[in-house]
Amino acid sequence: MSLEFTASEMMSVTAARALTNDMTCFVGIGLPSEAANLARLTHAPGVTLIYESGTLQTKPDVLPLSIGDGELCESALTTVSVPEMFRYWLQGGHISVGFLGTAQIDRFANLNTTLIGDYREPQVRLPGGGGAPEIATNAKEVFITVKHSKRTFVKDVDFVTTVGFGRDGKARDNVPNIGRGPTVVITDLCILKPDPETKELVVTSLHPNVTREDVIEATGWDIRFADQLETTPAPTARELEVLRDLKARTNAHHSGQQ
Amino acid sequence: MSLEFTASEMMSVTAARALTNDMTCFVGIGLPSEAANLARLTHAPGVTLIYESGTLQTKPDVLPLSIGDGELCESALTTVSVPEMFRYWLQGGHISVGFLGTAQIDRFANLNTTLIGDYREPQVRLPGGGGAPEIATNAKEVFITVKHSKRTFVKDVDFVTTVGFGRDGKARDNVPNIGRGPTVVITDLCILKPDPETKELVVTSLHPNVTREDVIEATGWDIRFADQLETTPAPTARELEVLRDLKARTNAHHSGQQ
Amino acid sequence: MAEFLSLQAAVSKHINNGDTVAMEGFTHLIPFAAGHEIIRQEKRDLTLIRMTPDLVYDQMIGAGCAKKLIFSWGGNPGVGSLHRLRDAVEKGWPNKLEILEHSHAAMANAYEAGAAGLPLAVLRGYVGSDLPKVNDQIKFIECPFTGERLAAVPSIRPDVAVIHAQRADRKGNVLVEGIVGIQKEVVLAAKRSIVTVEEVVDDLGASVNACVLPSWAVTAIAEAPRGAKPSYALGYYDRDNAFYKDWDGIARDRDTFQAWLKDNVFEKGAA
Amino acid sequence: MAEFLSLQAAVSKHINNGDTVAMEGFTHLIPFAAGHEIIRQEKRDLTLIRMTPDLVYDQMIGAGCAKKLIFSWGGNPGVGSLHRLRDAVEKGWPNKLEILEHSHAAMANAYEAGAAGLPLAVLRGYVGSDLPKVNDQIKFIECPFTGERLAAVPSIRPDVAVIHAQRADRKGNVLVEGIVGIQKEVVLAAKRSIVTVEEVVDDLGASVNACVLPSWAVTAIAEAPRGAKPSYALGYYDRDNAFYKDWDGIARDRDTFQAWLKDNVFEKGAA
Repeated sequence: MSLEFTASEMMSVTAARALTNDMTCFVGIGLPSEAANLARLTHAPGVTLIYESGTLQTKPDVLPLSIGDGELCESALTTVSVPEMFRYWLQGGHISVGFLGTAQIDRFANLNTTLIGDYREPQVRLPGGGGAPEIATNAKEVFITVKHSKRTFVKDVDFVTTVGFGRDGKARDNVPNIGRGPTVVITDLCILKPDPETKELVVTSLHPNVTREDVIEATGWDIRFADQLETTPAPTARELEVLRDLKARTNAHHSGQQ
Repeated sequence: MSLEFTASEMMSVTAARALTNDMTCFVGIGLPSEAANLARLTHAPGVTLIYESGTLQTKPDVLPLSIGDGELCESALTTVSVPEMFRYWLQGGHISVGFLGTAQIDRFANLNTTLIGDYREPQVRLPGGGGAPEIATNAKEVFITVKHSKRTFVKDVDFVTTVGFGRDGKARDNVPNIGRGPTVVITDLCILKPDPETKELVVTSLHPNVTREDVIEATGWDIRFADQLETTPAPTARELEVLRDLKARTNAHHSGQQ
Repeated sequence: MAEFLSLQAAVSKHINNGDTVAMEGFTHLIPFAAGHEIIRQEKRDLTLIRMTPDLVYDQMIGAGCAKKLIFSWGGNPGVGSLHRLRDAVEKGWPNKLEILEHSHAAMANAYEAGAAGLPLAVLRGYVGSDLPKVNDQIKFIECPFTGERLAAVPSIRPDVAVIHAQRADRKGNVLVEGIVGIQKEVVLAAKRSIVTVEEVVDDLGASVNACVLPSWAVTAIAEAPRGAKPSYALGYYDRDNAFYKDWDGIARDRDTFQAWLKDNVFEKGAA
Repeated sequence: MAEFLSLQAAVSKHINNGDTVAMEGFTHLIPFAAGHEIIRQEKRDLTLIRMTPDLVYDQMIGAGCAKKLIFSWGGNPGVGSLHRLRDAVEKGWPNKLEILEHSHAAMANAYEAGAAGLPLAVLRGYVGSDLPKVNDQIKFIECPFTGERLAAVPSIRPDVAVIHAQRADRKGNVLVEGIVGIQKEVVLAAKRSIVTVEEVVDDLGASVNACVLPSWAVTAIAEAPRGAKPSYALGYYDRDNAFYKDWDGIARDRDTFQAWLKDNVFEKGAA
């Protein structure tokens, strides 16, 4: 019997599976936070979640709306100042995975969260870099989760807020004390990984019921597929149950107050 | 009726009087700590005492033996880390007075707490700089208290651990973001202040019953006296009582334990 | 020593048109009451500094208080855009807003360096990012020991820091608890500081290593109960996440924003 | 995750001859039990780093463990000299000791930079001091924004950090309270760390912003009750100031020192 699930649920479950029990994960707000907490509530109860607000090893019962909700602090091992978070814990080398979302991503996994158009006359002004530029270079590796669309997956980002592998795929070469960079991108359609040589993102696994054409249609460059293209395992009943409970709790919590 | 007091008590009382209620004082261990706490227990109950161990605004009931005795922490407003103490509170410009002792002092109020003799083949190895080198430059001004002797008051220190006004009296000239340096030196014989022009230490006040000859005899250079040489007021009965109580409490406390 | 003032008096006395003002509180203890008082007093030409401008700066920018914004993440967390900020940047309404943007790491380090009295902060940052191309304050230095190329940014030394804290004691010592963010740093980095507090108490009840700002490191304290709403104050009230979501609709349109401002700021006095 | 070991096993496993070892605790929580275990295991050629060498390094130096000392204040606080340190520096007994000395500010900044993963620390320091003449690790850089000359020192990144703390929970999270010194920094700056604790408990009882080292940031934990004696552990026992005074007499003479070492270290096992 096959379960019903949405593309968005498929994305969250797949992103969650990327985390393991022994990881120390610096969590971005939104999709990464949902995935990271789903991991913690399912197969990786020991995963250490860290938010840039200073909350070390936090275990929120509902998803935070901001990266500084009270829930994060109250359930944390301890809470440090923001300079300490960025200096000692991130730059100090204690983060195994930075988990990021983005507004735009290009074929070399560079991320743009700054603006669409020209910097001085922006078409659309986005929030900016936040923690991402240094998470992407100081964490040992980076996971990215983002919905797949032609607007988001572009050949070249308008602005490199946060480096993946640079405009030419070589930005990390010979840079001392830099992490491996993005190792996986999880979308609602597929899983992509950088080619070991060129660093261009390649589809390595299609989610159930997604075709190559779906991905080509949603990608702004001539996307490549791995020779050994896999099919992502569908969510399990337990994964879906935990995810739906988490989201229901979260929605009830965030609208209950005025 | 005149009170009996020792030269050492005279020194502590005089040093204490240099502090006022509105000062934030970074306190060195030993004589400065005795003077600073005497000030707090007499005329300057509001003086803010800070020790380099991280204890902010501390009010010890007995004198600490080390700069990190439990007494300092338990009676402090809060206790911060040592890097924070040196970065935010001292270098950040929040200290009005650094109160220091020394092993050697020269005519330009340079302090040596490093060694006697040659650096690589020391005759006597002293403890070293500790907090003093940066206290002396980052505090808005510096008070020094030390017993007067020819071994201590030398023409040129063997080693400038902590700058007063340098080998030539000009070390602070045109240096940005530097404090005024030593403004007063209090000994068991007299009070010395730097000449406004040359920065050479000049005796401005003799303690009761001390002669010019006593000071000349105890100083390793051709010491000058101010034109308007004053006589330091003797300790009051209350100052002596508080000082003696403090020292008795301290001695009882530090020997009571094994 | 800190002076106890009304919020009205503190803002009037310590914030001047044209000042560089840093109002901090990293997603916690955001000083909304102070922001509203600044709007009511129609302060102008402020250079506003804040890692996460949040709704408080969206409101102040929309009200015309700011000429420049220095920031590192300008969104409504978990909701979307700051529409007043975008309108100012994209359309120049109600006035053109100059922006200078950093990453969080750089701003956190710049506040830290400001508190430490240094002119610069050094970090391993901005590698491969385009931000140094659009922010000429970002430079790179070479480590004299290892030769490594490191980023350098000027420290932040604002004219005025404004923060909200849980409580002060009657001597003016201030306790900040929970997500302490960069509150201590911004107060120590600034020339003057205004701290609004939930309450003034006899005893702070602070633990031994608590984040306490001594009275002599603070300029003015104003009691402003619920002064962080719709942000939150740990131990006092929760974040009003529903208002954060509603703000998206209010701020999207100039008229609804102005109506909101009139009803909720101009026609309300200081606490 | 931190591994729970006996003190004997922790020292044996993680400290090798020739290692750079930083044992910290700024006049509080000084890891004496660990120092004695290092003496018992006859570790040799250690480069010892510590702001205030104190009695623990006097003992280790006198016992022949050290070839080099990096420090900023080497005295018996409030008492006088460290005679074993002086004997090693002045007379080469029991072996020649190389020294490299800093100021407290520079060492505190160097630990901070080490914890922050940076190769250098920048401070406004050493102005007018002769220390840069005898320590070639002290350099000066020019601020690219203001042109100000600032001191730079290499960050401290020891092979092993050793600290003593009040307690750990059963997962290996560690609480340090009171004068926290540079304990957090040295553990984060080091490749490996050994933390001795007064006790292992179910719940740390830590306040919200307490100085807690997560289990995944610590290498090994060893229970060592009264492991900081004659230093102290806030909340457990007081500083034994009388012993600090007595040490002056014990350490002044090589024979009395060696007799003390035999009776109090070699003939006592690890806690």
